[in-house]
Amino acid sequence: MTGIWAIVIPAFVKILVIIAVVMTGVAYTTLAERKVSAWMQDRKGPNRAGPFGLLQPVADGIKFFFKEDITPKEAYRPIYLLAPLLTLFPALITFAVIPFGTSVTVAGQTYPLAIAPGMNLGIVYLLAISSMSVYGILLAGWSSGSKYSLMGALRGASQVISYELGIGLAVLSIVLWTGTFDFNAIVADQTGGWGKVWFFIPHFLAFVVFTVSIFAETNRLPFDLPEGESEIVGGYHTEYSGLRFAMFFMGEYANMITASAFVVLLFFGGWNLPFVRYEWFGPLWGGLLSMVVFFSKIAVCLFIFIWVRWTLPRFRYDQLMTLGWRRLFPLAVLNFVLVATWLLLRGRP
Amino acid sequence: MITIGHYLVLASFLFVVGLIGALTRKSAIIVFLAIELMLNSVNLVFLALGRYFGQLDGAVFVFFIMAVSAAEAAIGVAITVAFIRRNKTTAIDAANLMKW
Amino acid sequence: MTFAVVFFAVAFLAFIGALTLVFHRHPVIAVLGMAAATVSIGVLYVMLHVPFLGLFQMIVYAGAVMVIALYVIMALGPEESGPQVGTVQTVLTYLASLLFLLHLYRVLIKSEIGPMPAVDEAFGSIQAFGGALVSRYAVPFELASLLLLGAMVGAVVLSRRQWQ
Amino acid sequence: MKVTRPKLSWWERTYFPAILKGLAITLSHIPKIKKRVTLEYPEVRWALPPQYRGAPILLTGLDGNEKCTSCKLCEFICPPRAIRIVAEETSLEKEKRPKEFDIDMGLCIFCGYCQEVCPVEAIWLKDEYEMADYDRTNLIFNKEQLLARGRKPPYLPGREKPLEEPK
Repeated sequence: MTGIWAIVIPAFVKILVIIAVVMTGVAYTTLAERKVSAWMQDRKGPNRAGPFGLLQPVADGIKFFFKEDITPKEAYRPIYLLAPLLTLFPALITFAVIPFGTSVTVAGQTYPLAIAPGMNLGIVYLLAISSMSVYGILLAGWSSGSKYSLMGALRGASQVISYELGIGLAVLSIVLWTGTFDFNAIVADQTGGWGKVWFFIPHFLAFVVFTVSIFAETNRLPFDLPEGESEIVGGYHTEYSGLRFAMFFMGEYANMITASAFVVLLFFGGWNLPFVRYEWFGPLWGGLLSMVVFFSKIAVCLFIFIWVRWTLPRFRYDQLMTLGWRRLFPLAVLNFVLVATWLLLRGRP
Repeated sequence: MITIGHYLVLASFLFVVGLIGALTRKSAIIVFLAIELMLNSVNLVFLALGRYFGQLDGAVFVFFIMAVSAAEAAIGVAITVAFIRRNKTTAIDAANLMKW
Repeated sequence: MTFAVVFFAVAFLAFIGALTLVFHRHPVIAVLGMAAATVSIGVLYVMLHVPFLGLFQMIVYAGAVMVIALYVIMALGPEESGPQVGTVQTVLTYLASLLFLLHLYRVLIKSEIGPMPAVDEAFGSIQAFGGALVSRYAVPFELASLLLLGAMVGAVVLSRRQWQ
Repeated sequence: MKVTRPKLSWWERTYFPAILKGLAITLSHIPKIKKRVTLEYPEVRWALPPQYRGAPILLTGLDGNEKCTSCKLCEFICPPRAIRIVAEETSLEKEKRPKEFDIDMGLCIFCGYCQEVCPVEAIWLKDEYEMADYDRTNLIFNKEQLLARGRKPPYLPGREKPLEEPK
């Protein structure tokens, strides 16, 4: 195990672990979505497959697998077949730069818990990839050859583009504050010292803008206009069925997980807990514990996603655009200017 | 071994393809994108040479070109939309108002 | 070795994307080809040791310009049209392109082509880049922001419905 | 009509109070385990009200023959034309009886007009609602099936008696 293999094998193992974890996470987020929504509506939710319905995602997967795969007559076939992949692929490769813990030491070798540990441009990478996730929506909606799909796609594209600005500016103010694009440094800046708090307190404005924008970016209620069932059937994935529909579905939930990880890393201290140091637990267990803490925080964020979805009604389209361009965007600019001014006058506290 | 020549050859290919596109396509949007492709190939040359000579000025210039092409995209698309509204087509042959 | 393989793969992809843009009849496929080309060129930037410019390339071109172009094509309905053939303009274009290429290669063959020199880690770092941007290139930087502002105002003015 | 908009304070216009209120309401429903209204269907069943209109059945009279006199009123009134009757003569007092009596349950809309119109109260819509099948032809109930369903006690509140097997 020398040379390139010393890099490739751990990376491969980490990719496998992350894909497995994320895919399981996606599956169980769908279950959680159904369970939590049921509880909020005084129902019981799926409980047939396995104890408490825990095997429901498996059943769903099997069902998706055996459903008929329909291509509409009016569809533009090559793009119609490509679009689901373009949705799922960016959703998955964003995990390359997300650090999900400190590091573990196995057999004297220390492995940082991230697929691409040396990446000091993690945030730019994440923004770049998420800016490309529009393609899946746009192409799926257009190539289906259905007016509902086209409407959904156009809505989705303009919404995602509009809200990316808010996200970018909110993130940039954090970047300006910490002076780095590196997730690890940003996480390290939030804990482990006097006066270092999770960023959602000092950067509350950025936090609000970011959170609202991330709901729009992931097409979740109250901003799920691209797939508003009561208006345009299913939006851009109206015509899809079977495994291709499942890809959209998984892509959406994987995006939610990425967004949650993003929020946790930027505003909630990543894998750190207040007053806890992972060095106390040793190099192996400390690392694993940090991973567990990180995923728990993501789970809480996912719960909030679901909670909001089953509480708030959908925005009207002009309201969505007004909120994005006339409320959040100026707010983000204001926040950016405030952070810059503070840094200019007072420097880092 | 990848030398500077590889980058330059690739960039020249891209530039010429973009040139052909800009001069022979009819659709305004495609012409616009072909021009962007030419800009991109020039960017590639800037970066490759900057890397070759160990100077960052190439990268800075690429940054400015990106800003210019972003501005160009905003204006270009606005013009295209206005053009299509007026002429009901994207074919640039329809832009013959000032022809004599 | 790995580097060369990646380079040739990415370069090939960029070239195919460019050809698709220029020669495919369907505008949506053409724009997708261009998107693939811009992403590949972004990867080339990363390989040229300026990773953030590669990522910016993806954000600006693949994420914004191409999406807007696609959006316009979809919203206004795609018209299929290939490159023109057989006109004088076409012949002249190909001739000029060929001459231009030949001229470039004449220059290229005469010049001294060496392998890429090694650079230190700080070469393409965002710190070095930002330093250059706000010190030596401060005025162009501000001008670029003015340009973007002007473009924004221009786009807003243009897209108002003034001519029916 | 004149709509008066409520005067909202600055804080209310940020949407936050309303959003938080809504979130609190939905969250407060999660721990209410006792109030869950889900009926776990195949095991737990809904108590049907007596007037429930399910699958139609044919009644057997006290003499052991079907009550239907094949007057075809139900066939005539049936909106989706799900009923088909072929009459035949009989030596019984009623003189006519259905030779064939088919109801296509794929067509039936459970409107209950047949029951309403029947002069001899021979056809009833009863409490059966599980009629799914893999084959449409199995959904055409013939006379024997309809009569067999009619023999299932309990029958109607207060009217159980006439349903019993003939002596």
